[in-house]
Amino acid sequence: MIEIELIPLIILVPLLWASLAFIAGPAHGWKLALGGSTLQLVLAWRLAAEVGGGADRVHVPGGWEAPLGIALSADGLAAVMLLLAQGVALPLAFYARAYFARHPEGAHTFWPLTGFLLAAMNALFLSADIFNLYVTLELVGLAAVGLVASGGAGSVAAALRYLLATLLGSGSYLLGVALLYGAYGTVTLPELASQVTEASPPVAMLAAGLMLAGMAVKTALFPFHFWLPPAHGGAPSPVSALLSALVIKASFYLAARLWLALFLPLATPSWGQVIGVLGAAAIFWGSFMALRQARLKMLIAYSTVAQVGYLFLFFPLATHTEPAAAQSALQGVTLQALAHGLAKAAMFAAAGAVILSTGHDRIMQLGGITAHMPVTVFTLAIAGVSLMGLPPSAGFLAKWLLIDSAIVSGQWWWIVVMIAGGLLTAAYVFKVLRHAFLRAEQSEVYKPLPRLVEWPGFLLAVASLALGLRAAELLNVLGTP
Amino acid sequence: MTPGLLFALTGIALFSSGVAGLILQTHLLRKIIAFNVMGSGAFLVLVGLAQRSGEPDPVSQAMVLTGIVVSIAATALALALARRLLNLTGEMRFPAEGQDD
Amino acid sequence: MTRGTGRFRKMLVSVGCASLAGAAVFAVMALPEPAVRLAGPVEANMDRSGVTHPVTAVLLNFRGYDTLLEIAVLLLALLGVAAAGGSEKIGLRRLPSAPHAFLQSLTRLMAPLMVLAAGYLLWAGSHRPGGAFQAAAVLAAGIVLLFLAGLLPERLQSDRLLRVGMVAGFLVFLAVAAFPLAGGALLQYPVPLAGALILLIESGLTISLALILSGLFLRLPDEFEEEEE
Amino acid sequence: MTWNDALPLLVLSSSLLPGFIIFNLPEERRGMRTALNLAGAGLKLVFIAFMLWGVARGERYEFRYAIVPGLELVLRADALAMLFVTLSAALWFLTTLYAIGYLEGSPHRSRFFGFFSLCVTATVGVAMAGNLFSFFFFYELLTLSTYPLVVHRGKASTMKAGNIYLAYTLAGGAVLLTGVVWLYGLLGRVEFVPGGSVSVLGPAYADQLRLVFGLLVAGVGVKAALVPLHGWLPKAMVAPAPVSALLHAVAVVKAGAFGIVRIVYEVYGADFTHGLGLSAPLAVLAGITILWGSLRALFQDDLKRRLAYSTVSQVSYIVLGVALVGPIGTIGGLVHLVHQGIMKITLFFCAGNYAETLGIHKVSEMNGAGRRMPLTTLAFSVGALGMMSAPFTAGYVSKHYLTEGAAVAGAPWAEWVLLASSVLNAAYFLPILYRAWFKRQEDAWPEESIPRRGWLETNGLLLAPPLVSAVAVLAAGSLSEHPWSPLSWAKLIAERQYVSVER
Repeated sequence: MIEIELIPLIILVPLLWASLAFIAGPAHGWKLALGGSTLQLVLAWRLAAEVGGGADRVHVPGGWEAPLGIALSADGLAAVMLLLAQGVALPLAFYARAYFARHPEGAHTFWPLTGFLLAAMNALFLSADIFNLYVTLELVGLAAVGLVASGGAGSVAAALRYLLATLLGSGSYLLGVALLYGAYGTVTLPELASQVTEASPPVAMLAAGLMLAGMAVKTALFPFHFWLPPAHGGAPSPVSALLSALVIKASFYLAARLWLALFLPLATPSWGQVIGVLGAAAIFWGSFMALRQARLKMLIAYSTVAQVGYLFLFFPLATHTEPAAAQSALQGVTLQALAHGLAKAAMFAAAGAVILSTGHDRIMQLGGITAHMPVTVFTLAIAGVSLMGLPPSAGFLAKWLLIDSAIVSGQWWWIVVMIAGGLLTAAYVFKVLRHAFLRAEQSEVYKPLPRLVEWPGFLLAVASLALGLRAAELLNVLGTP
Repeated sequence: MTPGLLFALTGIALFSSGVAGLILQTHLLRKIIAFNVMGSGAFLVLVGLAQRSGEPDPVSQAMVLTGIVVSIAATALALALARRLLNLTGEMRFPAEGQDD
Repeated sequence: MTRGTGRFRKMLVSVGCASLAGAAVFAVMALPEPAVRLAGPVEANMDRSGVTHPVTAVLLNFRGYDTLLEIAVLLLALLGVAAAGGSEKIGLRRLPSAPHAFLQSLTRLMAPLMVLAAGYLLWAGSHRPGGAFQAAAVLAAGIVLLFLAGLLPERLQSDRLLRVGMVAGFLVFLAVAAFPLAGGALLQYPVPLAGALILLIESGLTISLALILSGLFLRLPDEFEEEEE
Repeated sequence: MTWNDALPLLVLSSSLLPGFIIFNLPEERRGMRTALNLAGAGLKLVFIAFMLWGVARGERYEFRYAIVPGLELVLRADALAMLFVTLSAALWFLTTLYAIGYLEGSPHRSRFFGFFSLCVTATVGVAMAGNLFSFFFFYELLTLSTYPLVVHRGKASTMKAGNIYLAYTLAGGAVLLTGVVWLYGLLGRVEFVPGGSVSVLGPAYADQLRLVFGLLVAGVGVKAALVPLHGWLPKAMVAPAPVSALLHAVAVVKAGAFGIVRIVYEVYGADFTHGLGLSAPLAVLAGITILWGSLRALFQDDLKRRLAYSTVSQVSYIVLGVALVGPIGTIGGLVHLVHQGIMKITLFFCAGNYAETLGIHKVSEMNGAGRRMPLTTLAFSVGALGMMSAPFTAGYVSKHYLTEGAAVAGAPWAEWVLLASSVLNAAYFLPILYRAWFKRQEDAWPEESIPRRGWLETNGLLLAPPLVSAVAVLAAGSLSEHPWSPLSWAKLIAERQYVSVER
């Protein structure tokens, strides 16, 4: 068969269906979305197979080799993230179709915005050019803000706050790019990687700080999380799912990539520790706030703040530690990103189902929900297991690998953080689940829902579970840092 | 001190004052302007630093052009949201709640 | 937030930004000459770029992929504005007040000139500063002017037509970017056709960008709209 | 995959699959649900009988599956596993019968039996886990699948108890996880092998290993209800009787005790544990738990709570047996794993019968219960006498070997502890028997809900299980020398443990 270029296609396909969906309008947009995301999943799958099978893949737009041109490259990490993005997007497309059929607010711009969002994230995962990465960052940011804004009058303030935060982040990143370009005359990652060394001028250090800080803001790392809960908690549920599952992962991915590919020579272990402390603070503060929430979607949003903290434990665990520790850290964090992506999408989908059925998401009034929407309850339960990091789930595997990394690198304090964080997670997950066992108050009315509202979320939750039982291939694709 | 370097230094000044404004200003229009100041600062550093030796650098100029378009887009969206907020709350600033956490 | 913490926050942020500036100045002053210079490679490849102006060459050929995404950013902004507006239609808003006769006659005079200017800028882009974006900006200004003067033809306000117009340029760009994939890489124009293809892209973009930019202005939700909701 | 690889998996799925189907059954499909439950339980027994026969002949049944390189799920039917698997499968069958009768017409039965099956699946998994990772895997699964059973009634009080249960078990699991990962970090893989595998690490690691041992034992000690980690157990009494029976006789506390057995014998190795100076503290801890549990039981008026504290005490017999180095102590501990199970489940079945039939929840309400429910009370008496380790009961055998073991291990204090505990057991069980048999009933029963029909003093499904298990208690006591008795099986295991150590 003919060799097709997977890398550009996985970016072009969503761009195409997004623009067509813009013309077609909401009535037909979903068909394009379903077709498009199915095709993307296939492409991502094949790309992962190729990367897992052998060397990284590179594509050079215009045939202009870097540093003159822009290079696109897919390594293991990129391939896995692409897989996650498409894998979450497809079930959510089905879900969104069913959701907006019941609850049209925000439907009229959802499909094109989602298409551009996916294109932007795929482009981000694949880009090896720090200025092109800036453009993709802005694409992701604007698409996400647009999606939040589609939540209607209630979420305008949240959207604007989110927009300003994300612009601050990308602005800081851009200054970093400007400094690096000024210092080295190129914006190509491999080129820069070969030139950034311990002996680099102070500019490099400053650029590193600016770019990482920018990513921290965009990923809502404590204390830059202020914008996340209102944005994720207030948006329409399909949007919340996309944002919590994928968008924050994009900026985290970039932070990790820059760290591994570029700034590791500059970084001292103490840098890693500082970032790790912020991550720990995020875990505790996010969980604590989640426990205090009365509304399901806000609880889930704060849970995202906490889970982001786990991702950033990657930095202390992978900065100048033994190769084995760094390896476990990379594998653990990647699995954590996947587990959280799938589980969190499932939870927001379930929350949306609850809202469609009861018209509210007040946790205290979910008594007897099991009798009416068992699938949704199981979705929340299974996703919860993955968040808590209990077997059998991808979350458990992730936690295992992270703890292993902490032990191998002799940083026991992060174990304490992870263990305590897991227990806090259990506390807020069961704060919701206990209502599944409470006696029903007759006052609550549950409208019956079409299957497509409940099952996509369930599927995602099960996926986060199944990944905990079979991750060998995935880690093989991921390879070594 | 070449003109390019001068541009870069000006850009740094603009950027940091823009950041301060973006965070500290409460009036939304001022926040948005501050964002543009910040952006222009970054662009100045980008072109200035790259051309500090005097000879022109088309790549950095092209990148700045792209950046300008992006920031125009962002500004438009920000203005639209701010305007909508004004219509909803009658105020050109964020509602108090949500500020605390 | 209480006054005290407010002042503390102000001080913290100001100090932070000041020290950032300080650090940046220090770092920049201590900067050695860069190892790579891209001006050289750009010069070397101009003849294969299809245009004679280096910046245009970078924008639409060497780093054309950036520009492709940049157009998507503009479309996104428009979508975001529409989403924020909360209304189904992409169509234009109503005129606040009856236009002044002088404005109308002036516009009748200006509009053709602006189209002409746009055309020139578009063509000039290939060998000197200019190009699609600048041309589109002028056209957009023209459209806004026409609108304010109440002279914008009804046809231009049909929702479907506007949507198509706004995306057309991007779709052309996508097509041109995608078709080389058959044999080579994304956006890899055959050298002899490069000039023509770039002109094609730029012309498409000029129209769409003009519509998008004017749309961004004309779609800004205004006080009249909320009453409808 | 050969037949021998598949068998452990089949044992697991014989309760897992019915569980999944039952979840999706509508409430009213009672017949279907019952059929699935019994079919699953019966099939499991058949598989296990087959494996017992094979293991005795020295067959190996092992299923391996690598989640990621280096992390394997291993299900292995070794002699020790079979001891626990057989116990749980047999008692699951009885409890299923009992539960069907007990939950007659109560709501959410599909949910209950669904999680019930999951819970047993997890228990069997814990029993057959072939390495530490698999053990932890199923150990946590057990926590998750038992919570819904504990809070099944869904009242405010139950929810509170459920939270306490979770707090204890999840925290325990977290501590256990740390220890497990640590050990994997040191050894690469931690298979369960007779004689243990950590001894390969040189003396340089002694301190780390002591710390890890502490983490592991603290982790499983929560479920084994070692003082001071026992707080959840009496609280969990809010659960329906079949759950209490299963939790306290088989699933949860046994998983904890069994974990200690595995860790001491097959991770660290009895002698190595002793060498690290860890057995003595463990024995002392067990001794304290034995006495403390019995003492607290003495002052409980609530019948189920008294039984719960008795469990706290009795389960530590097993731990004590394990901690007393030497084959005899080991035999005592292992055989008590089974004996305590059948005795305690009998008692809980009976307690459930009193509550369901006459509404009796307190010891003080039991006057004359023996006349109204002679068969139940007979079974109860057998169980109670067993706990007091009276002759011809299972309890006597365990106590005999434990005391022997203590003597051999040169721990006379342990003998005193056991003696004292027997006295205390008598002190809190005999009054119950006295009230039930000899005192006259003063006033009406608190709530008589099941009328007497001929000799049938209560619902047949409630009556049969305790009688069967009571007979088992007597059989295990009087036929202890029979080749298939738990005792013989325990001897077999003990041999393998210590033979391999000498090698």
